[in-house]
Amino acid sequence: MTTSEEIKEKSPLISVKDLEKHFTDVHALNGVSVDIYRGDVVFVVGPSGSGKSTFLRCLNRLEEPTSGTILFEGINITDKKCDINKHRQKMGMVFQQFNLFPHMTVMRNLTIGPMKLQHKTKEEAESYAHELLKRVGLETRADAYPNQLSGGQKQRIAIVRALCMRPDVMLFDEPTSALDPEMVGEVLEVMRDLAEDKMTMVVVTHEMAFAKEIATKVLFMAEGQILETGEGREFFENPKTERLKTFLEKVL
Amino acid sequence: MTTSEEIKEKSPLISVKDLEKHFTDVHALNGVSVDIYRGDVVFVVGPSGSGKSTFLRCLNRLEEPTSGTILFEGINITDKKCDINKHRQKMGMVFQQFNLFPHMTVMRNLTIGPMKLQHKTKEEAESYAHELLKRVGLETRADAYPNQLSGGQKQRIAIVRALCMRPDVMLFDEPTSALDPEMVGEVLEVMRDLAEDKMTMVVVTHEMAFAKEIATKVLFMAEGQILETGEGREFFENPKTERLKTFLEKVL
Amino acid sequence: GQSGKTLTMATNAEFPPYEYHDGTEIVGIDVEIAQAIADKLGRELVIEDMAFDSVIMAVQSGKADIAMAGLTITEDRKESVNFSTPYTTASQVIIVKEDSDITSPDDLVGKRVGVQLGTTGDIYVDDIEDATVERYGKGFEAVQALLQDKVDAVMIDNQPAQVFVSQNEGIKIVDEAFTVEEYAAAIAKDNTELLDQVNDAIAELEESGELQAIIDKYITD
Amino acid sequence: MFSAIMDFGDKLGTALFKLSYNFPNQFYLNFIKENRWKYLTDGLKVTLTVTIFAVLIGVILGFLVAIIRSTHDKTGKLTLLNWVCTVYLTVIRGTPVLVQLLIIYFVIFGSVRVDKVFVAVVAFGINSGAYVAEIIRGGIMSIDQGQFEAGRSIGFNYTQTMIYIILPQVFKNVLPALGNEFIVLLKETSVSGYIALQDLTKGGDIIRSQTYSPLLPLLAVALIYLFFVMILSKLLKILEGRLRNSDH
Amino acid sequence: MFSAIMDFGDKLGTALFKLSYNFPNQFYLNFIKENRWKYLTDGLKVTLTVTIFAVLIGVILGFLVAIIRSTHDKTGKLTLLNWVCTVYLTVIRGTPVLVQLLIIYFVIFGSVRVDKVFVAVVAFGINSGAYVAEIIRGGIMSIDQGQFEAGRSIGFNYTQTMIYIILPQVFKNVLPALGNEFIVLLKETSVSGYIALQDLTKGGDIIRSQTYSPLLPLLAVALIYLFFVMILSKLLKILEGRLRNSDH
Ligand SMILES: Nc1ncnc2c1ncn2[C@@H]1O[C@H](COP(=O)(O)OP(=O)(O)OP(=O)(O)O)[C@@H](O)[C@H]1O
Ligand SMILES: Nc1ncnc2c1ncn2[C@@H]1O[C@H](COP(=O)(O)OP(=O)(O)OP(=O)(O)O)[C@@H](O)[C@H]1O
Ligand SMILES: [Mg+2]
Ligand SMILES: [Mg+2]
Repeated sequence: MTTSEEIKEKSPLISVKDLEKHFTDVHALNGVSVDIYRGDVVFVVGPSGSGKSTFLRCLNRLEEPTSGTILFEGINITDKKCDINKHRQKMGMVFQQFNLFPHMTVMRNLTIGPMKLQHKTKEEAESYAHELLKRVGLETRADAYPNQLSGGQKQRIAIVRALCMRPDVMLFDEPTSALDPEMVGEVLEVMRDLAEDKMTMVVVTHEMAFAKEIATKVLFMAEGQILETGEGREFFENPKTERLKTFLEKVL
Repeated sequence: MTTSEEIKEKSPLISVKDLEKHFTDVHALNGVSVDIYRGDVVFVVGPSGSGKSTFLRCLNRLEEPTSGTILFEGINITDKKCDINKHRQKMGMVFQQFNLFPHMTVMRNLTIGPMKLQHKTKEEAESYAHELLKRVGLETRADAYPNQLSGGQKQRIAIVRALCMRPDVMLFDEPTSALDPEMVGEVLEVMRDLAEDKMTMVVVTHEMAFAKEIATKVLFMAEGQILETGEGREFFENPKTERLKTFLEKVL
Repeated sequence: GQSGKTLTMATNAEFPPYEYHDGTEIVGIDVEIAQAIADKLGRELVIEDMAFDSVIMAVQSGKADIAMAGLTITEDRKESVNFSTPYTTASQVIIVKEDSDITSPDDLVGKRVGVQLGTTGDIYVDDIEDATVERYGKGFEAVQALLQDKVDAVMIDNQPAQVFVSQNEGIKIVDEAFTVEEYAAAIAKDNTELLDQVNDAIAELEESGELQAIIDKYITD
Repeated sequence: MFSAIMDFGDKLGTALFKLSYNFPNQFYLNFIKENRWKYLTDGLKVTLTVTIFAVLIGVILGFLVAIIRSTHDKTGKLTLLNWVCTVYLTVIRGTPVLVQLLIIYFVIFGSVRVDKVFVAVVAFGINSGAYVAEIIRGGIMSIDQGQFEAGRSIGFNYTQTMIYIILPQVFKNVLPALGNEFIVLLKETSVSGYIALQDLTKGGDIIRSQTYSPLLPLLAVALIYLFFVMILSKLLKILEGRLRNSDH
Repeated sequence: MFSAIMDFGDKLGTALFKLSYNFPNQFYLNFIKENRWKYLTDGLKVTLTVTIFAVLIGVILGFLVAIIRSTHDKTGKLTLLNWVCTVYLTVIRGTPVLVQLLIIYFVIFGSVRVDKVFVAVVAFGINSGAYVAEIIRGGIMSIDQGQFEAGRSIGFNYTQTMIYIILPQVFKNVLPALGNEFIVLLKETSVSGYIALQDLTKGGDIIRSQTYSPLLPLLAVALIYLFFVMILSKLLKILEGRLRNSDH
């Protein structure tokens, strides 16, 4: 017999079925199904325009799927009746362009969510934010405004902002592609840390070396479909489809 | 005795001496001296903000140097009295952001310079442009407008635009950093071709692998100065200064 | 509010000597007559200064109780408002430059004539063949245009014309008067009570000689 | 017409000569005598009062309309209100403010006896609201879509995202444009003489009607407007500089 | 003031009722009788004439000023001309167009008999030029600096770069704003009645002065403006769409 804990362990955290997304004249997602389990570090790779971002953004319904279902912690969040705002609190998101709130200090960026949405006191919210800031090495910048930070610092703050909501999964959309090469490392470092802490992560990226290093699962997307799935290192070393082979040759 | 041809071969094409550039509150170039010979493929590398672009842009006086001299083909082009427009025709420039003229077709982009400045007939200008377009594999796009091209295609056209003026040196400022990774290759290919044809080139880039492959000379800049100079492969494999070592570790 | 403590008079205070700005006050024949009427009615006079072409509408719409603005009785206007008994007569005259060849209304044919929009002058000139009418918002602007040779003549009521001519060199009134007409106060059609009161007051003022005294104070021939 | 132009330099010269020769007299006549300068100062007071209150109404109205319209654009809700706003914007931006002023005075407030300053404030306020609405809508649209997405991705709903994330940034961005709207209105109220409101321009008109000399009164009026517009522009530049340099 | 507002809905109701009841009579009186509609059509002709020519002058003047100013900004040359342009911009943008119109009519063309349409064209053209200049300058500044550098790097001098590279792009970018300037001017010319020019608004005024009924003449005038503004806006939208979709 399995305990309920075990069932929880074994049932996927996110279960995507037959996801379709049509834009006015583009069929961006063409039947995507995948299960993501707790602790998974899923990398999504593929050529430009293949639907990677669209897929990621459908997961928390920033993009409204045209059809298909997404179960998150067992609840169908594509159901119009569910309160998506509640679930989004559990799904941290990190954007290519950081999207920090420029009119707030770093600390305010980190605490406004917990305070307004989870009714934390200012003290609670700030002390947790401080803890996380320390982890990413930015404890001294709490009173800075986003414009006073470098790109790498901004992105680390953006990650902390998402973590402050104590999410169950973190979604990353090319978190390092807007960064100067010298700053990529510091952001990857933070993501590596998170992965070691068993945070569930879904990462869209072009950083193949990084994916190879920490991915537990890699999805190769092309033309709105998942063409190949593999386990980390294996995926890169033994591509099965011709398509993936050509792709890897180009980008590695 | 040396013939005048031999002197020409041996005297540098561009000779930079004690170049300084002050912006209002930044000392961007702090005494740069270097000689560039015909057929040289010079790569300029270094951390962000070290003055690489400023150096390159001073070479054709897009940026006005504060002091120092630049001899180009023996003529002091930092002299206010020289007609810089004449000399710029001999120095092709390729920008990170392509800077094609969006209101003209590709062909017009390529021919306006030769026709208006070198008084070529339309036929002459177009036939040479066609030849070069063929070399970069874009002979079918002559009637397209820049917006109809991909980034890689745009940059190849930008290179051709500069070549149409039959320059003696080509200046590149991070020609691939605005490109999607899949398109970098096609632009590097064209540059490799040019190098093989013995075109004199000065290239600012972050593409270290490429520099290693084709550079005849590499300049390492930091804080407005050239800290280290080396010959292609040697430069990367045996860095002499600590500074360069750290830099190479970060970016390779 | 017809029955209020105030009597609101609509006028266009750029029409001397009937109404014009003097310092920060509006004064003139109409103003003093209105004051006398208000005194008799036991109401406080309030003056609303507005464009001339608006004074009748102001009475019609209730914005003012009474309009006194050198207002000539015409058939058209009678369709919109009631008029009190006239309190003075006036005539439309022509002002020209001293060296002008215009000597009678007949000479206006084909000329450029300045008037004040909506005045009786405007109405008459409209009927002159080929004359170009320039309708200014204010009487003095028409005169200014004449001084600057922008128009050949100005048609306007007699008394203001006298004032304009006395204040400016180089212009004169053509001897022959164009028309003769009567000024009266305009009152809303449905306010016959006020009309009666005003008529009574004017009659009393006329009898006592007060009316003539006011006019004489401003017009000295 | 062309001989007129040829003539014109000549006459202008003469006029200027006369003026310089006559200046003390003219100055005395137009401004000092009978305290005529008071028409200008009183008129200025009216002009400033109307402008200030009209801008207030305009900003409030503009914010409301802009929020309704953006909400409709982004969520598809508020269809009826959005329709009302669209009609309002079309009509107000499609007709001259002078005509609006006349309609409000003679038709809307036709048979009500109401303070003319109030009428002008209402007319210019309603007019300004339409332009402010478009400024603010532009401000909302110019905020990077990423800001909106970042807000939503944390779990804020539409309204919370507007209040905490978008509007504070919009307000900062449009502040200079709102300052500019004040300048625009200051000049636009010059037509209120049409409803016989004694504003600054009308003050000059009254002096002209008494002295028959157009030059000095008109010049004085122009200079006063210019003075205020320049002061306001200066303040606006300082404000913009501050906003640009501030880190938030 | 506030009881006035309370009152107001009531009175407006009554007025509208009266109108609907009286409409045929009122319509006959204001438009048909004595061919009064002619005041509107004649006025419209004047309004359109003034607007069209003023825009033409404005665009030419604006281009000149903008080029002088940008050249000064980029090269430091043309100091004197730039100074003249700055004064022109400051004065024109610092004073109401109505005051400018009066000054041009009564002072500048003081003792010249000159066609009033011409005066209005000059006044509104000069006024418009100042605003157009800033539109075009904005257009020049909005062209990516890289375009300028690309032109210079090929070997074009300043003037050649302007003519071949920058201005063609500027013109395309500012075309919608110039169209909008036409709309702005169409509405602004409504004040030309002040110099006794019989434009559309004044046409309505004349009818009002004869019929003493404000509603219909004002409404008709407003509708005519609205009609033209809407048509022009529509055309402008189409133009903008075309420009956006074109590849060059
Ligand atoms: N909001 C949108 N409206 C219309 N089409 C869109 C929209 N967003 C994306 N698309 C289209 O959907 C397709 C998939 O886009 P998506 O951004 O998901 O690709 P991607 O794999 O993330 O590419 P990249 O690596 O360039 O970020 C593309 O053709 C894109 O043009
Ligand atoms: N137009 C300018 N005005 C003021 N400062 C400038 C200007 N251009 C460059 N700088 C400053 O000069 C220094 C050198 O800049 P430069 O662009 O040459 O660096 P770079 O080595 O090309 O850097 P990157 O790799 O980021 O392109 C920097 O500190 C930069 O901020
Ligand atoms: Mg993407
Ligand atoms: Mg650079």
